[in-house]
Amino acid sequence: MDYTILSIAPIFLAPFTAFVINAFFGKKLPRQGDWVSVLGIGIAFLFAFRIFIDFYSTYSTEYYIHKYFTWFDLSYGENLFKIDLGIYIDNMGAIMLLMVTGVAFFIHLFSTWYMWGDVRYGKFFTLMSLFTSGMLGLVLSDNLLSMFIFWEIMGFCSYSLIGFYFEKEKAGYASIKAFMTTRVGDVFFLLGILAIWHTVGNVSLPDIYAAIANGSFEGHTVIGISLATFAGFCIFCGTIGKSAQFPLQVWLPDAMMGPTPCSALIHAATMVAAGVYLSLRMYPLMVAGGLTPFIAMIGGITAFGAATIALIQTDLKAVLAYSTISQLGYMVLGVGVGAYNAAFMHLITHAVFKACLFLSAGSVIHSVHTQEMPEMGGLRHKLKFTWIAMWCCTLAISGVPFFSGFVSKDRILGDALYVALHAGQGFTYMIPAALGFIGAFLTPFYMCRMMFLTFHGKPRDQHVYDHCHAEHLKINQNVPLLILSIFTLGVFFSGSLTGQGFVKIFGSKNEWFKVLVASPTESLDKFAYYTREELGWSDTNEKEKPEHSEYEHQSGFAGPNHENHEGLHHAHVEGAFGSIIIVACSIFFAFLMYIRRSIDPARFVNMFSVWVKALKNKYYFDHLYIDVIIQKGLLKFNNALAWFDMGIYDRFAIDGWEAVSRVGYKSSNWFDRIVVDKIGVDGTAVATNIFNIVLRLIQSGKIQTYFIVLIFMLVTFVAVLT
Amino acid sequence: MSGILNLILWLPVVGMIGVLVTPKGKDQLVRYISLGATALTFIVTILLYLRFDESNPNVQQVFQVPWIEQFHINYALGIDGISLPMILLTGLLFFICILSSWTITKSVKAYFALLLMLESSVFGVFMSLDFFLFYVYWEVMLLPMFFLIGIWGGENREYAAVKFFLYTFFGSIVMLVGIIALYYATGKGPDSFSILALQGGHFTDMTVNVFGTDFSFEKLFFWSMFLGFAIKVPIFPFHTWLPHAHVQAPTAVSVILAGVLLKMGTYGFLRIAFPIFPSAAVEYSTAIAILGVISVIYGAFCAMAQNDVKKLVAYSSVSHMGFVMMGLAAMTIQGMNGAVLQMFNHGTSTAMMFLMIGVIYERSHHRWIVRPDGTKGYGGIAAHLPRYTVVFIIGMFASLGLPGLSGFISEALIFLGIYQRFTTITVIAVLGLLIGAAYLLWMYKRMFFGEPSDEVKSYSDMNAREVFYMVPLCIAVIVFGVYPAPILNIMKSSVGQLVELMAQFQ
Amino acid sequence: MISLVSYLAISLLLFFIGLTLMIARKNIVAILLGIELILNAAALNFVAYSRFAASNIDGHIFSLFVIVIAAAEAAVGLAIVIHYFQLKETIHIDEATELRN
Amino acid sequence: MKLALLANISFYIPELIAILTMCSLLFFEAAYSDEERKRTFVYIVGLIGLAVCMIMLVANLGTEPKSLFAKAVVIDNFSTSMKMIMVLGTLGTFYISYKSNDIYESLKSEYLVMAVGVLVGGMLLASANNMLTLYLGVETLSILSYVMTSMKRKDSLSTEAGMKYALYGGITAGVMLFGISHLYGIFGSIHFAEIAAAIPALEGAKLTAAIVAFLLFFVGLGYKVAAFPFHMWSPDVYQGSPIPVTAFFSIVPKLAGIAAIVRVSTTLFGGDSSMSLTWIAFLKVTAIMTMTVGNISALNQESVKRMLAFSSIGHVGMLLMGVIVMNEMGTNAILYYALIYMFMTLTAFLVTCLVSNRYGSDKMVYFRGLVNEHPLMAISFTIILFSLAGVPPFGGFIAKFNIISAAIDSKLYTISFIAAINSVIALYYYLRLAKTMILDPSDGKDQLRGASFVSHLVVAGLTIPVILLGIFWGKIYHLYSFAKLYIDS
Repeated sequence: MDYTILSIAPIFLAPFTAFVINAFFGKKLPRQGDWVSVLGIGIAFLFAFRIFIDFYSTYSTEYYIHKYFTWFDLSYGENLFKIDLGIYIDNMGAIMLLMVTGVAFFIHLFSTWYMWGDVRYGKFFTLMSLFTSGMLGLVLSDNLLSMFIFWEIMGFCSYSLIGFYFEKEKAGYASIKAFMTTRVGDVFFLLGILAIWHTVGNVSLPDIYAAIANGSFEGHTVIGISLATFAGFCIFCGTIGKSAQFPLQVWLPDAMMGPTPCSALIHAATMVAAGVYLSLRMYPLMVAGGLTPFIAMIGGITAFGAATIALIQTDLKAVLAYSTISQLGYMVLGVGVGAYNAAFMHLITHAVFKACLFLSAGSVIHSVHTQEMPEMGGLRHKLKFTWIAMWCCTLAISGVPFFSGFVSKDRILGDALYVALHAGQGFTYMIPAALGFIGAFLTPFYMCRMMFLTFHGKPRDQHVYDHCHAEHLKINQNVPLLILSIFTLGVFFSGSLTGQGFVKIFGSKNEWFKVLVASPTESLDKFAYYTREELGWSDTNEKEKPEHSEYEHQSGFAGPNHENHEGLHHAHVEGAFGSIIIVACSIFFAFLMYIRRSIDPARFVNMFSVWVKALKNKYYFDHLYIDVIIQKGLLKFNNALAWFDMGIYDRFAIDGWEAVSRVGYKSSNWFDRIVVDKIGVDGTAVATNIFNIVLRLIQSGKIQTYFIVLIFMLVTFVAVLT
Repeated sequence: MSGILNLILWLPVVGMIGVLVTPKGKDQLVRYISLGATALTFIVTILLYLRFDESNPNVQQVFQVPWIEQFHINYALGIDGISLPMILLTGLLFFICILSSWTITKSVKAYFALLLMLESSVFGVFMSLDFFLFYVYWEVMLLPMFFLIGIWGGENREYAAVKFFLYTFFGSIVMLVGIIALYYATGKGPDSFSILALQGGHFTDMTVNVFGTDFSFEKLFFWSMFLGFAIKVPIFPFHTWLPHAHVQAPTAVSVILAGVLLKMGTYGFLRIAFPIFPSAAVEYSTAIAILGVISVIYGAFCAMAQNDVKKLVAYSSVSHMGFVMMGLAAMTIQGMNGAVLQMFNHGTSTAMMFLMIGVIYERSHHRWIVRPDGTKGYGGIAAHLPRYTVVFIIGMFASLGLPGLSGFISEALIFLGIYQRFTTITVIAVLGLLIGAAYLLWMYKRMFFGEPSDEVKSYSDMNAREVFYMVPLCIAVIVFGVYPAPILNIMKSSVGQLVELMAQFQ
Repeated sequence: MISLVSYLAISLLLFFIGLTLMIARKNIVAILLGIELILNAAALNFVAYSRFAASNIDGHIFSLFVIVIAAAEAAVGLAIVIHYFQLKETIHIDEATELRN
Repeated sequence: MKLALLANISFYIPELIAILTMCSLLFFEAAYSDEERKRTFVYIVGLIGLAVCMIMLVANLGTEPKSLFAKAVVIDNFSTSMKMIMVLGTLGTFYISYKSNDIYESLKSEYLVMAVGVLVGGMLLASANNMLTLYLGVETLSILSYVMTSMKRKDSLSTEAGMKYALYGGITAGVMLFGISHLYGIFGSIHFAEIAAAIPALEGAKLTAAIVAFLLFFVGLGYKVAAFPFHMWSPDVYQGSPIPVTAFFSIVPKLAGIAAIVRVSTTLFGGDSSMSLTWIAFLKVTAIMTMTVGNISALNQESVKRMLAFSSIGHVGMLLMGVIVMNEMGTNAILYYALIYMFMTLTAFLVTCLVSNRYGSDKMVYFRGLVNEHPLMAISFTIILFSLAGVPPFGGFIAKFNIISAAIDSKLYTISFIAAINSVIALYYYLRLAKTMILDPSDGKDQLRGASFVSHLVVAGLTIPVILLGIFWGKIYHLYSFAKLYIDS
């Protein structure tokens, strides 16, 4: 298929144009311009779908689109420097585009119901459009710089949306927290970009892949660390910030201060997905830098830690927020253990079901006007469609067979199990894998807990229950939920009903996801002879594979070894069975606890009281960051510094010159009066007495002081000069 | 020979004379005359841009007549890619400042006359090709600033005005010694005051005797120039005049001070200190980079502690100009271009910030985020003043360096440039981005979030005039953030030439 | 035979006596006297040098001028002192300290 | 021979006219009885006399330099230019004295007589070519100055100042004379040219004696220009004197003294003998100390007059810097500096005089908010203050620029840096006054008495040359480049 700018750019430009139109004319348009935004994302979806179909039909891992243009060129003489921006779409990008546009479309559609009547209805859609276009721009980007640009634009949008209700002080704190926490990661990301740029001379993805393939990274160090490690670490820090990984996870739970659809967008399709997407894009670098154990560890800790916090949350959205962090942990764990494909699949599947979950939660919250689960209960009678959709998603996230979560998450866990036990990597991956499995037990539990508390049982707050209107099928309320919940079925991703290759449905393209999304490490050699072409829109879609590839996997390759396919498959089967058992136990446990009420949760609370207290305080991270580091450290330091600057430095060192001169003046006066008058004159008087007894003892006379000085100076000069 | 530079230079003076001869009591006429003069000047600067040959790295539109023949001092004007962006910025900002000063009622005639005089002298600095002329304009600029701060400023205006004047004068008089020394070092020839002819590192091997010790001529006078320009920029540790001057100055003067005057310092480095003393500049680039990074971090930390919003932005200027210094110290094509671009971008974004503070100050007559007694100053503005909020956000995020707005690309270029030479410094400097975001957002949070107090509810939103003068800046901030090529194209040849020169001495 | 050295010694003595008077005495008239002594020391030098060292009469002429000027200076000085005495009724030098910061 | 001496007199007409003016002033003073009309008339006579003197000086300007009266005086372009500046300065102080209450209340024409007398002494000093004329010049300047100082007869301060001046002047003149007498003994001559010829041959004890003698000799000159360490009289005297007198003292005796120092230095120490090096080193220290002490002392003065007095010490330091250079650039720079300095000082003292007339004091507080009542005057004064500090585009900057240029041309970097720093210190106290006038609110004061429209015009008119000479200084500098110092050998 022949691509021109017109066939790709609308994916980004349509929502962006919607943003521009709404920003300037939103208030004058009918319905404050919400339809512009929906239309924009709809158009983007159509274009993305077209591209996806093209890639799907081509069905080749070698296939990619790379087009770029010069943003600006600073070359002069022999100093060459230009920045190219461009589009790079490979299979992963195509799938990602489809997911983002699709999910975002439904979120937009849902928002027209959810946000209707809000004071700043139009502004909401304006920001949502920008947000989506930012994410789409990031996915389309062919280089790290423009990725960073869109990455930051998303940061801004999330900031604005989290602080959307700016009358609330809390929203202000939450928005700053989100922006600043992610900014910590962003700063490192930028540093990583700089490091790569300096070495490679460019930051476009093909160039970076080529540089890794050609070993250009070797031999360089940055402040004592090997370049690949440094750059990889910095870029992964970007992921940590954006994808709310340990230890920068604190912002995401607070992000629910924003309207619920925006949470859906942040948690599912955009913001947090961008972090994992970046790690996946830069996977070869992480591997080259030997960072995979570290990444796996971060992922494991996050997956486990967030899941434990989710256990005790009573706020509907908070449970979902922590589940997001936990699931992102799984994705990062997937990256760490080399489950590249599975991690990406989990990104996609998670986006779908998490979007659906949040929209459902939005539907519930909008109906009952509370977010507290203890006030809900029994809502399944009133919110039928929401209930169905939400259960689908819960099963998906729990990893129940036939649902998408099972396909993706269990492959991650399978890979983790494999690298931990079979791949001969020692104990490196043991802890992350173990944490992942514990998390896999906790996930169904807290999700089911949420479902049971919200929809099942008897209404706990009759007032709330009575106020809730029974729901009807509405095109912009529950239809998006239902459509999204269809895609929580695993079959779309695995091609087979169970996800392990049994009951194939898609025929020859059965394992399409697995086949198409190939790890760049495995296909790095296609970039080994990559060279940049002349400026302008490059027409090349498909790169010829070099005839004789001299590239081979470097020896001592630090990434998890997946060579043993037999063992891998074996581990997957083990993992799958293991996790099915775990999930079953977990759901049963939740059932006992919250439906049958045969186990009292309070018992566990008492048993682990210290831990529960830690959980309630979110493991004290907020305390550490805000109270200790910022309040006690940073602000105090700042105040001290500012005081030093104006109170000490400026006053004494700068204004001090004035004081010094004044002192100089005074002391010269003093010199006149004391030294010259008293010592000089009186001393001379004494001397005169000795030589001439006739003269009596005299006192100083002012004019005579001058004479003394005069003579004194003369004598001095004579003494010095002769 | 071209008269267009003369036109730009003297149009404000004509306006000033017009203002001065206006009969007493016709304040409105005074305002319109100044507006007309600055608008016309701005239009001519745009014409100048249209006439500019971007591919030519050398000085263009040269106008030269002898001034003092014995000393070979010329009235020589010319522009190149480094000065043109500054001239465009100056033209724009002064036009805006006249509009923003519409509400001034104290000695209107004198105010506008001084403002126009200031404009002319700023143009003079950016256009001079003769060192003597440059110095004269450099100093002349102090006079209107002194009075503008001292008469129309805040409570502590006199202290600030005197401090500003003395501090800058100190720097420039040391520079003067350097200027004269250069004149004699070149043998009093016909080109001895020509900035262009002095460039290229002719002074590497000379020595001078000061205080009984032999110094390298190049190094000594590099530092003497450095002092003059560094105070103007200002870099740590010469920055303390800035918060005083900014806080006390009236809005328009703050805008000019931050938007244009600080750039004169970095412009001095680009036009004078670096090309004339290249080997010293290269040798001391590490020191400059370190001072730059200290400014970045120090300014940002100090900004975070401020409760006076104008002081906060003033410290942010210290921080942002630190980036420019780092870009200069990089001496690479990215860093230098980034620095010049940052000069322009900081000019627009910080001008926006100061103008916005001025707008709110006109309504509230205070600038406290948190008052000294601990009570809340502003708060909840967002809920009450939507238009104001939007413009403020644009300005704030531009100065925060949000991609898509102008600040980002220049900072990124600076980082790219400096990373190649000083990796460790870069690693520290990126923290500045973090703190930079922190203090601005913290300020924004405290000013805009929450329920508006009764006091805030009494403010009116931006009126048509205020919106009108903010629009060009918003456009500049957004357009050059998305597509910086027009500005970069102006400067790249000239900057490239400078980088090549510096490279010869590395 | 009186040599040049003798004249110089005398004049030096006169000079220092004059200086001492100016420094040590607190009567303004005495200080004026000191000035006269210094001038006379110089005049003596001129004459002596003219006689012994130089081969011209410039020294003599100079000393004549010195005498005239010394007279003028003494006249003006005394006039001012008298006026001062009229105003302040003292010629004590230590009391002339109004001019101070 | 005798006729030839008489023929020389045609070149000495300016001085003669000045003396004639002095005499006619005395004559008209005695002839008229109507006090008010006499006053005006006397001023007109003085004005005409000095104007003619000025014209004669201008006529002399182009002529060949020559020495007159058996080489006792030299008429060259340098001395003529210096004299012109002194005459202009004297004229200016006439106007100040006309306006000043200090003079007006107690006196009639004495000021004019005395001022012209000092001017004659200054002119003599400026062209002195041997020790005798130099001494006569110094004494003529001094003795009349004592009288001028104590001119406020009812004021004990004025009298005290005069007395101190007389005593200090007496001792310094005596010391100087003592030095000269020894110089005469060492060199056997009082003529500069002959001394200069003998200097390189000095050695041993004679050299030491010569150095001591020259030092003693310098005391007289240093005291006249108020150079450190012989400056201590000047603040007291300036404070005690009536304002016109202070203004006059800041201009004429100083410039005459500088002219004499320039001539002595250039004529006697032009070579590079060890004597010359000692002399220059001594001057260097003196210059540095003079400007530093002057400027630092001026910092915290509350009395504007006293501040200006100290600042004039600072300016003398700058002028001495021009002397150290010992070449044509230096003399040109000094001439230029002197011209600008004359205008600046006149304006500053005129404004001070007008303010002090109204309030009976020249304390800085009385200048508060001057701009509100008298914008023209305040703005002019501010310009003058900036010019004094050396801020472009005013003449004072060019003056400093030229001096520092000359210094750097001779590789005197240290002193140049010190001069630069001194400018900053100076700016500080000038700014204080400018701030008081322009930035501070006024206290609802009345109109200044005597501050007529004409006074305003005069103030503004004196400011205009300061501005013009700051921008179009090429021509005047060109003119001064002909003002070479004539060394008669």
